[in-house]
Amino acid sequence: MLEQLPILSLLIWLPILGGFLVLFGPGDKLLVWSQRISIVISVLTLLLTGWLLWVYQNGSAEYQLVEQADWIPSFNIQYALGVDGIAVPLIALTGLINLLVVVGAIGSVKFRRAQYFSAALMMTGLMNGVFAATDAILFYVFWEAMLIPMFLMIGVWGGPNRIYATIKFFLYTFFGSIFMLVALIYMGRELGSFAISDMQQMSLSLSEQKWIFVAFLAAFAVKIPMVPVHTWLPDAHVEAPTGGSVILAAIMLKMGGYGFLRFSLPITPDGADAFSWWLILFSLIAIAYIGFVALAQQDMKKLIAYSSIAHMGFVTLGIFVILMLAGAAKAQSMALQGAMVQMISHGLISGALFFSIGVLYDRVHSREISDYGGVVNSMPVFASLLMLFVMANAGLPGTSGFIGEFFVILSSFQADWRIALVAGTTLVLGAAYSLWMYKRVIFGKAASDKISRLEDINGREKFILMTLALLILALGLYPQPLIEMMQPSIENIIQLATSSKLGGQG
Amino acid sequence: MNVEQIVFYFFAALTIIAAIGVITVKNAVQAVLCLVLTFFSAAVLWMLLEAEFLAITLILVYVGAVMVLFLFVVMMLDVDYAALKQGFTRYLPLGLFTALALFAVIYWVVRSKYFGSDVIPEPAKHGAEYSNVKELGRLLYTEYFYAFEIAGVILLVAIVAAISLTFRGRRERRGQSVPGQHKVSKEDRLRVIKMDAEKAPSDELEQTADQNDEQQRGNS
Amino acid sequence: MSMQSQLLLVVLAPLFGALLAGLLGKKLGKKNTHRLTILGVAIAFAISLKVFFSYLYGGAQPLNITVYNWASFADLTIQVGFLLDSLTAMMMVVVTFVSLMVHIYSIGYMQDDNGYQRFFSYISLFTFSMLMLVMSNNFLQLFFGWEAVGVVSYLLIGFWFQKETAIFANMKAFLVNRVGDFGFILGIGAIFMLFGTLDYAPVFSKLNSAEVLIGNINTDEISPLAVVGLDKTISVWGEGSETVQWSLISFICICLFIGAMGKSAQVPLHVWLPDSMEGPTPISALIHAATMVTAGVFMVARMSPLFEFSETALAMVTIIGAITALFMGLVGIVQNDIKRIVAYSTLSQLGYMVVALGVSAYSAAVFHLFTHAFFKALLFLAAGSVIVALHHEQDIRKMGGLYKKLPITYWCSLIGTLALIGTPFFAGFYSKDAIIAAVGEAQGFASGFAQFAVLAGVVVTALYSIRMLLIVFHGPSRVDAHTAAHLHESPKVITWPLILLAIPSLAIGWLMAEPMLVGDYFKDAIVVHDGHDTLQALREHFGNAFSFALHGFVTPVFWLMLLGVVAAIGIFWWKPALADTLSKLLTPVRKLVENKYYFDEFNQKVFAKGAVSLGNVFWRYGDKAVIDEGVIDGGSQTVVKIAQKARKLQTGYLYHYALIMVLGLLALLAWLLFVA
Amino acid sequence: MSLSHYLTVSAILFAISIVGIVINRKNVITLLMCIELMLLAVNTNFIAFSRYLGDEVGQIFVFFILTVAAAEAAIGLAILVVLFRTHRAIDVEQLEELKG
Repeated sequence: MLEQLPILSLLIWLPILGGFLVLFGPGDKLLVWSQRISIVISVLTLLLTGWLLWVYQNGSAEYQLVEQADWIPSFNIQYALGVDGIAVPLIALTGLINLLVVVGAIGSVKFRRAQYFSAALMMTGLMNGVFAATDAILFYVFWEAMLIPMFLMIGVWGGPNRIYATIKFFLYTFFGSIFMLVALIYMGRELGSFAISDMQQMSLSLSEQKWIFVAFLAAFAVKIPMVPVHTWLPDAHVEAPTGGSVILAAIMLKMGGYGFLRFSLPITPDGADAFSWWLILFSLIAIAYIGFVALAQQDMKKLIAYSSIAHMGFVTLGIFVILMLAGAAKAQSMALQGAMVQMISHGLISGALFFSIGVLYDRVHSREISDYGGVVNSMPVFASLLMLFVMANAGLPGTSGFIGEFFVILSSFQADWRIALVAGTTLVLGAAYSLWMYKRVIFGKAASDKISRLEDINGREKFILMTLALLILALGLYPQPLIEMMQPSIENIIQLATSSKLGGQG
Repeated sequence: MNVEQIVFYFFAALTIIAAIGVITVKNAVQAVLCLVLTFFSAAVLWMLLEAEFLAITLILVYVGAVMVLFLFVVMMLDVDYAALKQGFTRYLPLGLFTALALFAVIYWVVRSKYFGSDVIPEPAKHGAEYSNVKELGRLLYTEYFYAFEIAGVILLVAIVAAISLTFRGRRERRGQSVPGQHKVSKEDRLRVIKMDAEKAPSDELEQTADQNDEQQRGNS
Repeated sequence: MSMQSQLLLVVLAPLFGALLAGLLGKKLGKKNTHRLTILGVAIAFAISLKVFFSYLYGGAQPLNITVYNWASFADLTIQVGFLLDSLTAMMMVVVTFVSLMVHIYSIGYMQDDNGYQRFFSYISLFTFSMLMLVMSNNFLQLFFGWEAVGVVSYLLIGFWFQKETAIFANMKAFLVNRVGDFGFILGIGAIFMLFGTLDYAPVFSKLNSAEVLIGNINTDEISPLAVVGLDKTISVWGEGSETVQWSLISFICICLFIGAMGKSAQVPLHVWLPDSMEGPTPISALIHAATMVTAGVFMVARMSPLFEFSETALAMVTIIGAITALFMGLVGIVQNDIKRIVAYSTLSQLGYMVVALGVSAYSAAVFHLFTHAFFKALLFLAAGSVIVALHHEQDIRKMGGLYKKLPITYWCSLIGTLALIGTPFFAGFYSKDAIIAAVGEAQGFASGFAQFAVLAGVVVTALYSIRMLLIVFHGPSRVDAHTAAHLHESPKVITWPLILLAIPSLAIGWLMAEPMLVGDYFKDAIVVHDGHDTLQALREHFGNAFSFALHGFVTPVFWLMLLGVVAAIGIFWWKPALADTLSKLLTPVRKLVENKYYFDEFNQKVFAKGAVSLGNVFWRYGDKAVIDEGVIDGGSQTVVKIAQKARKLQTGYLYHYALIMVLGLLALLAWLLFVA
Repeated sequence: MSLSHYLTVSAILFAISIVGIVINRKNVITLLMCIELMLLAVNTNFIAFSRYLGDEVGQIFVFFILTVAAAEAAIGLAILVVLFRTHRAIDVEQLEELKG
């Protein structure tokens, strides 16, 4: 009976329906009940992800837990779900972050809290949908639908400049995904099927591949985000409420990387190859240039947002550097493993950092670094946890933040040592902006009476931050289970990405 | 030059001159009269083309009805036509250019090279037994019956539309509405406004306004 | 207990101590905290000692132990494990012994501090990290330890986080170290490229197979590296035929050494070490004198099979070491902060070790590391004792005549100083003399300069050491009256570690010189190619430890040292006026040295300010002006502008529409007629 | 009399009406009259073709055009009257509600 459970569908629809239930059920009037229902649904979702991790069989690149039903038969569009080694960890991350966001909102969201819960829950379901969909149109629907709760979250609970930020966020991402839709429809028309796996096997000429690749790039590069289409992220982060920032940084950015792995590389290997130098160049710019930009920030959230861009630069670098590593199987695996681990790890670390900033913001109502100083005097427990997160952000070995950077630098060295040279600057820059912020916020004498009277984190906040801290350490000290889970799928992607579709001409 | 040609050239010239008159004369009544003249001479040209029914219709319907309507409107409306003629020459070059260019292009098509008598010879004249009215009637009431009906409907609609546009309703009577007077209650006539006691400095008022704003923001 | 579990215990005992002290410190109370952490380190020390003796006397074989699979994919396995050999065993003893002393010492030094538990947690954590570093059997774990000690050092320098200078210094230390790590990680990348693995064992065995070829093939025709396929090059610059190619081995060595430069504070990455004195004194002894800063030296010695294949890298190592040894010593002469003098002395001594590495005298370098750990920790702790006695006064100009009041501290300092300047029979003598002898034998690039630097360094070392000793302990007392009244010797928890460290400072050279320096203790860990063996001569006329020390009295080195001592006594004690005259005479030099060659100013202005302003420029002009305002907002504004222009087309005048229609018709007709 | 003659006459009429529209841009009545002129030109064309091609359908067409034109004139004038009532003028330049 349990084996027959449609886990993936449940993972998608349970939170979405839960969101509706909270929205139209108790609502704000019976806030306690909204809270209870939201937490129960989040915990159930997390348990389901746990169940997913349990039943998922390592060692194969095949889709597992497949579900399929006709959706729009006239266009052969299917409601098709399935997960492989790169989707499962991302779904697990989503489930975890969702619970933390819901728990975190209890204290920090002051108005329309039930609606906030419902937005978070629906977003979780939709994001699970993105990762679980194996039909391109279904993927696209989830991909776009996800924008709506996020749009509302920033627009309703955001900061003073939220309207500008939401519009920018929406237009930026929407602009990108439209091109993806065009590419998907083109391929679907040619192929008569929208199954992603069919698209991966589809034969395409070089110019077709280039066009499709560019269309995908528009969608995924904005999402991840790559330089120079990254400027929506700092604005969105700064204006978003804590939970919004966390979801944005922890999961939404990962969809860009997921898209590259699921669509760009396997469907258009030759197209990607044609642009690989440019992509690597922009990844490196993201790492070095954004590192400097982050150094100049005065706003904590903006700083973390920029650091996210730099870290995502490692993801794109790891993904595209495999195209320059023909024949070096170890290095290719290492690069993609690095990119994937970096995604998961960044989900945990940036989530933790945004939660931490939320903790400070809830108390002081400022994100300006200059308003802080000497927080350690009144909040020692928080300060030590933040130290861990900041160090993880700077890529300290032993934390999860290290693995991705280490793997990507090591493998890109084999492609060209100059790539590794530029990528390696993150060691200095990442440490510089992270620690400088930490120094100005945490160390020193208490900057004001307000700071010296701050209360240390309460149980709820401790729960959130401790959970993330433990996971960051666990992943840093023993990444093998994650790596083992992803390896077959990664090898499959490498296989698809490095075999030309041009039949010997390319 | 035979009679037919003389008639043609004379009335063609008259048509054109009258048409020029339509657009140039200052007085609107004169312009309408010029238009009448144009229709008349055009009707003659139609006669030459053996379209007797239409020629007569043109005069009866157009000159008799439509043009009178025009005259009626022009005379009824108190419009300073002289003022409307201002700026007359400003657009003349543009208008002339456009018209000449258009004419040149059309003439390029219709010149005798394509439509001359050696290309399309003039058909033989119909005999006395031919009735233009009969022919038209046959076509109208057989093949084009639906179109004919629709044309009738259009005319009907035009009548309705014209009337409904210009109809201003019945004149208001200044009578007494007894039921209305009965229904009136105190609330309809009297409104009690609550006001703060008068305070002299204006900045305090602004403060309360600010507080109100804040309250509203807090509520939202 | 199996070897693996013993080694695990070595590592984990301090870690558990650290965790307990850190997480439950407040509940445990001060006493239980230090008891627990000291117990942890003591266990580690006991096992380390046992292991050390098994190598020293038992001739134990190297041991490679895997603890767990950190990550494995695509037939690449990255493990966490231990490589146990003579070098590791020695380092374990140094680390755990000094750490144990420092733990005990801290009971006294830190007793009134609010962060007592935190402090013990940190130093135990440091011990764990350092042990992970030295015991590693692969590059990943090495890097882990490398960074972990950096972080703990960061935490400890900034231990007093309310002090603005401390939190500046700790960030500086971390960032400068990160610059080194940047090189280090590139080096690891290159190793992965060349060897396809991150474990030591395959790397060394491959290099070993190249090494055995050296005598057997004609090395002029084909290099031994080429035979085993390690002669890869990378193009540094240019395309096509004009590329500049570098040997990958040299690249690896240089990159790794850049890492070592950061950690072992070699010029120009030395700037963090003097500032790190902002931390509590015990950690200056533990981290910034005895253990962490020597990690670079340890690493190069560990990588000796690699470095032996790269003359280029060795030359670079020599030059950097020589510069550091001489010029940092000079700065020590003009410092007035007691801890900073010792810090510059440390820099200079690290320079000695690095020079020794550069001339392939790895065992001399490691031996100096070994002896230096004891006497420099001793000096630091003695300085700390003075500081405690004077209620946290660090300026030597406010000391003087302390030898009567602080007898134990004085005698321990004296022993440490004598060891430092290289007095025969003391620990420092053996190691330093060996280094100088090895440099004298060296033939490589810049060996002349290195020779000069190490010899001049002897004078300089004597100068600053004796100066400090004289000004602090002798001469008139300049201590303020209030402090002087309460002046007394430090408590036993402080003096006992001093005594325990003084013993090895006195005797360890004498005891260990024979096996470590000229014997074959390091034979399984350190590789020296035949042509490079600069210690060969020393080995031949060493005799035994006693005769070598006796011989030490007649070498020029001894006379140079004596010159330094006499000069110091003359300038700083006998005729202080001479010091003023000299400093006036040498004003430009003094200025330069006092300002530490302007490294700090340069870094602060160029790198720190430069990076932030570059960031600002990128942000304001790149992100905000060009992308946001230019493309994004600009794009949307352009759309609005175009729309505003376009709506003007809709004039609302019928005759305009009509005219346009006619013109369009005209154009269409014309097109139909004349074109189509 | 060739077909060309008639067509030329109607072309001239057509051109004159266009000049009229352009130069009398203020006066709605004249505009309406110009439109009548234009229709007259078109009708003349139809009739000429009908005669020269021997097909009476052309005249049927003229018949309908006349019908529609009459309706148009009636409604146009009605609008004009309403316009005058509201604006007290029939100046086209005051009628700019369509302006973007």
